[in-house]
Amino acid sequence: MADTLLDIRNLAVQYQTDDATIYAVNNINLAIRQGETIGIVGETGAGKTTIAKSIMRILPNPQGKIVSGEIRFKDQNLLDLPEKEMQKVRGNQIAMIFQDPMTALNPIETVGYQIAEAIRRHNKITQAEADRRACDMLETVGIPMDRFGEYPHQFSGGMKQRVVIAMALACNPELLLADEPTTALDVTIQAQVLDMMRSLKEKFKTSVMLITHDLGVVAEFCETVAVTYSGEIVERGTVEHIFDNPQHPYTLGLFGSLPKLDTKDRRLKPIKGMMPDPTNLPIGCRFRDRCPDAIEACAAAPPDVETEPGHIVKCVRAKEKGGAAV
Amino acid sequence: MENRRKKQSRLRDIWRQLKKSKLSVVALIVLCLIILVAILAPVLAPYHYAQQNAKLKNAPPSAQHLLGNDRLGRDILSRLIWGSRQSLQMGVLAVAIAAVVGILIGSVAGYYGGWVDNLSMRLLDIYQAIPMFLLSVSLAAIMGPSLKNAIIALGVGTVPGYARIMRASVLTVREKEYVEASRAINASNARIIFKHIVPNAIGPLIVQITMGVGSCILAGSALSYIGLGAQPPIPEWGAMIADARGVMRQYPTHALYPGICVMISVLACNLLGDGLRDALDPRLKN
Amino acid sequence: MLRYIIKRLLLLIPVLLGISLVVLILIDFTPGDPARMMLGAQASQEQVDALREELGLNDPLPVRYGRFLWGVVNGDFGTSLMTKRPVIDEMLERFPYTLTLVTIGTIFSVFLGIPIGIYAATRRHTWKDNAAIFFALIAVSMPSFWFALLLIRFFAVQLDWLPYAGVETWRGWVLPCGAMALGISALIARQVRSDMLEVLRQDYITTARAKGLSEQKVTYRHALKNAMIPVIMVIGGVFGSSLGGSLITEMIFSIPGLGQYIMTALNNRDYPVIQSGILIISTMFAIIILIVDVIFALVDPRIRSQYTKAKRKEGKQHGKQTEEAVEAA
Amino acid sequence: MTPLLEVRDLKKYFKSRAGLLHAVDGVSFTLEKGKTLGVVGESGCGKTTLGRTVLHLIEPTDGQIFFEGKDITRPKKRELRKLREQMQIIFQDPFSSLDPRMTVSEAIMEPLILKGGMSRAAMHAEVRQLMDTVGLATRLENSYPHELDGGRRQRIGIARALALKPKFIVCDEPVSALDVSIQAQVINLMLDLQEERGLAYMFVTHDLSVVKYISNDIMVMYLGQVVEKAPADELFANLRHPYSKALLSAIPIPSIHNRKERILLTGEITSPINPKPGCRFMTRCRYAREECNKPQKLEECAPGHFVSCCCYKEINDLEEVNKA
Repeated sequence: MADTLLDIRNLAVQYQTDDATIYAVNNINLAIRQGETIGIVGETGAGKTTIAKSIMRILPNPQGKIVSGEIRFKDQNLLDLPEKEMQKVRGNQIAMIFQDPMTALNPIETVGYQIAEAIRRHNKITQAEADRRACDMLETVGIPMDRFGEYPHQFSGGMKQRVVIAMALACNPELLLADEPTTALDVTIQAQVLDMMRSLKEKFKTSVMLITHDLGVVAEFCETVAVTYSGEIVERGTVEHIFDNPQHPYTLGLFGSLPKLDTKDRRLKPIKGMMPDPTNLPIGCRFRDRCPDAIEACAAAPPDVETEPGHIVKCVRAKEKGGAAV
Repeated sequence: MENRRKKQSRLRDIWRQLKKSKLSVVALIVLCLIILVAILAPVLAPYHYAQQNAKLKNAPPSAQHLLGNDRLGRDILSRLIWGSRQSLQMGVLAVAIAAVVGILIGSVAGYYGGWVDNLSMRLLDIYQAIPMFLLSVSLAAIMGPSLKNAIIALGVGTVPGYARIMRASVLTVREKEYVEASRAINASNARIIFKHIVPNAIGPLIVQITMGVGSCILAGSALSYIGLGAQPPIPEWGAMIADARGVMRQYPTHALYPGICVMISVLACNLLGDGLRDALDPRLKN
Repeated sequence: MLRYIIKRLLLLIPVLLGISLVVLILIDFTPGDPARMMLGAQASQEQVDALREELGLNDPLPVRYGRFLWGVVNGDFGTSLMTKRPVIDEMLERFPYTLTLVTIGTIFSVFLGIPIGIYAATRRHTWKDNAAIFFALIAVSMPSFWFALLLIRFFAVQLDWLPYAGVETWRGWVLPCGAMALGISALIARQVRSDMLEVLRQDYITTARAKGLSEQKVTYRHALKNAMIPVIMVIGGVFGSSLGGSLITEMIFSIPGLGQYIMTALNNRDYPVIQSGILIISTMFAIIILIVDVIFALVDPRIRSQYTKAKRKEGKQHGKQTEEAVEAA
Repeated sequence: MTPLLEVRDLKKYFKSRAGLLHAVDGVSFTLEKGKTLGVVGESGCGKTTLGRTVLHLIEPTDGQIFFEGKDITRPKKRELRKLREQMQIIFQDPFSSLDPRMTVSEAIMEPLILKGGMSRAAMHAEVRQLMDTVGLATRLENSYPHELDGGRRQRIGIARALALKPKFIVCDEPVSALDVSIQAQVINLMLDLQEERGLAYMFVTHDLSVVKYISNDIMVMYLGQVVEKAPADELFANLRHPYSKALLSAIPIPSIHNRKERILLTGEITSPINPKPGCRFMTRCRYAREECNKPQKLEECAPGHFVSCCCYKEINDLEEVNKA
């Protein structure tokens, strides 16, 4: 596809600990189009953050390792780039927002410096010019620019996350990786930040990969969705596909587990059991043990089935409903 | 029965982490050997530490005297072996004094907070305003030179460090919800402190204690070197170095061996301390 | 900031009062009679009693404490029983020696220890790191007096390059400062390494990397600056405690410094010297710690802002509803 | 009938460097046996402090607490002991709420040991029973918390709270640290337990959608005060207070249809230190006006529905007009 911005192929990432190997991401394929906003949904340990860190190539060294696959950004495999070239991509063409704004800022530098630093790194401009643009960025994220010279501890959590966002968008990146950007914030603040991110995304025409565990955030923010489970993408499609016609039993289970504001039911329908141990993944479908519809065939690796155009489900039983393997 | 199983599993956990570092294991073995040597000194040492031989003054190493003899003709190897007792005592007993007092002060101050905490911290301020080594030297000198007094002086001099670490640790643990949970099920203050807080807070202190043994051996040898530790003819490594000062020019090895002994024991403590720190630090586990 | 310094200086007063009281009490329990020590064993009991009366040793503790304090306030730190000279004069004579020794030793250690620490931390888990850190550990574990003796044996006796005692020329300083620096530099290197590793684990380092900063910039601008904060504390502490701990080095190299002075006094039960000496060294120690804390506060904005709150509050009124959230709660 | 728990005008102030922090400021409510009171609010609203104060884990500054009609505001030591067998707490963080050095069975047994009067065998049997009740396999009894996942740890916390057979449990964000699929399991467990044992819950959370599921009555808090209080259905049907409205509208809905209009609040929570006497939400409220500077009172706007806003009627009318 011509307008594909990022294309992840067969990515597999492992963490090596003293005792075991953690299979964090297992052969995932994922493409992001120019201007697209994709939500990566999944629970703790599903490998969401690892995907983002792999794209940025900032996996913890030496434990984290990309064992196979390609990450093509505008037809350039990022995994082949020398570190020096990769530094020019980071923060410039691809930027990232982190989960915890409390710890994501250097406590002993002013927020202005930290934003200007990113700008100067990727643009040949004077310090004064960089400072001016950093001030603009602060205003853009709704922080008065007279707070340029203040330190992170003088800001509240929501404000800090705005600073982090300003920093990420400072060089007008083409792709923004947002790793649970609002999870650590209160609901009303979360609404503010999401709202701001939405308008900035439109203003800067940035593609966004939003990583979250909150289906509500995805519904409000994203155009396409990928549901992850045990380091795999089990279902992907547009928000309409996922929210109106979820196919994978895990996705269905997630919706069943959610407390809803508009039903009278006093019982939830949780998924039984727990996610498998990432150091010891079962063969075949990884959701098999928890799946209410598991059959014999699930003991083999499940195929990707396209149930409707653009809606891909990693489940052997999706075929029964008329899907075609891809 | 059940308790034993639990303790074992806790220890096994630490051991599993610890043994990943080969150096720590070596250090542990070395320490055990030194302790063994100290215990078995009368059996292991070929001669008595005070046994002089006028014919063998400053004699070079020989089959009978593997490391030679000192300026009074005493067997150096035997003195080194006997000396391990004094050095180890300094390290272990001084730390025991300091740690017990420090843990007590630290946990009470940390748990109760308020004026108790304030008062004890101000007292520690006074305490710590005197440089530690100066304090130990002064105490030892004032009380009079002897091994016992040196141990007390070292112990008293190092209390504040333990108290502060314990307090900081207790303050962290105190905020944990399980402490609140046990208050909600009617646990008494004493039970909360001794059953929940102290065992969980003591982790950082184990490291400090291990390394503290090393630094007390080091400081103890310094005290002995200036004549404030074990008194002759009882051998102590620091005192042996002092004793060999006069013949340094002709027989440098007389001072070399005890120094190496000190270094190896302290090094072993420090290595083990480093290893324990890594083993106890949950952040390094993943 | 000035208010902070003044506050800290005022807080120092009770600490110093406490020290002098503790020292006085300790001396009180000391076996051995200073008067007897001064007069020698041949003196009669009457002579000793007379001297005790003259020195005021028979007065109750509070009286002696009061007298001592009154003297200190008036700049009188007492007179040495041995030399009959004012303690303060003798201390001032000796202080430059100790200060030189400790300062040069510490500066040397800083320039040696910090680069080694950084080197090791940035090459974590490689053989270079292991080697650097193992040597540092050996250096920390060595008795410094023993190392000093080895230095003398090698450089002064064997090679005859440097004098083995005395500091009349600059060459005399080389060995004592070197002996001092060994342990301290290793200590600093270890501290720098562990603090660097701690900082490199922090989220904001990942943020800095994600900005596309070079590894250089991440290490020196972001990590090192943060890691230096605790390191400064350690350097200050080491420097201060060396003032009292340099006595063995002074003895070995025959440097007429404070440590030796106090050691002699301890041996002779020269109690005015002990009392004032410990007080003066502790005061200097405390002042050094205070200086370190001030540096600390200047480097770390989190602490600095605690003492410049007044200004911030005004600014806050203008900023529209950007008040800090209830992090305190 | 006397309610199980009644709290009148409860206050808890903390001293802080900057002044007096009004963590809980004049909260009143009643809770019947076997019912659930949901307490909702954002961080810093005092909901956690409220729960702790009711249980006497923190001593109240002022106000009264009645349990089964008895005044327990300032209990004697022995009374407190008895009381705590009736009132328990489940914590938010399943990682820090269990002593890492205690096995599962030890953690659950601790309250039984402290209560005394049981043989060791009886206690063991009781622990097994409890583990079974909360859905923990007995083979886990000698495991340590760090070997277990968040959901199981939370079950241990629940079992420990149940051990003394309390009538009332404060649940302090018991599911917020858990993943949704596990969260649902735990919520269902808590609902079952309530039914079987007639427990009363005070369910403290920031998540309005969870609280709707489990609560009979809901209390919305803002900066230490109750801004709105009503039966759950009534509250969601007729929100009155501008803050509650904003809070509800801020929750992202996991559905792409029936988009609601979002009320975006400007600014962030102000400080609860030395607050002004007027409405505390004023600085962020788009309807703020002169009268809001006066102290606010809880007012009954519909049967059982209380709101603390001097101009809720006008706001309601205004919104009706806007809609039309």
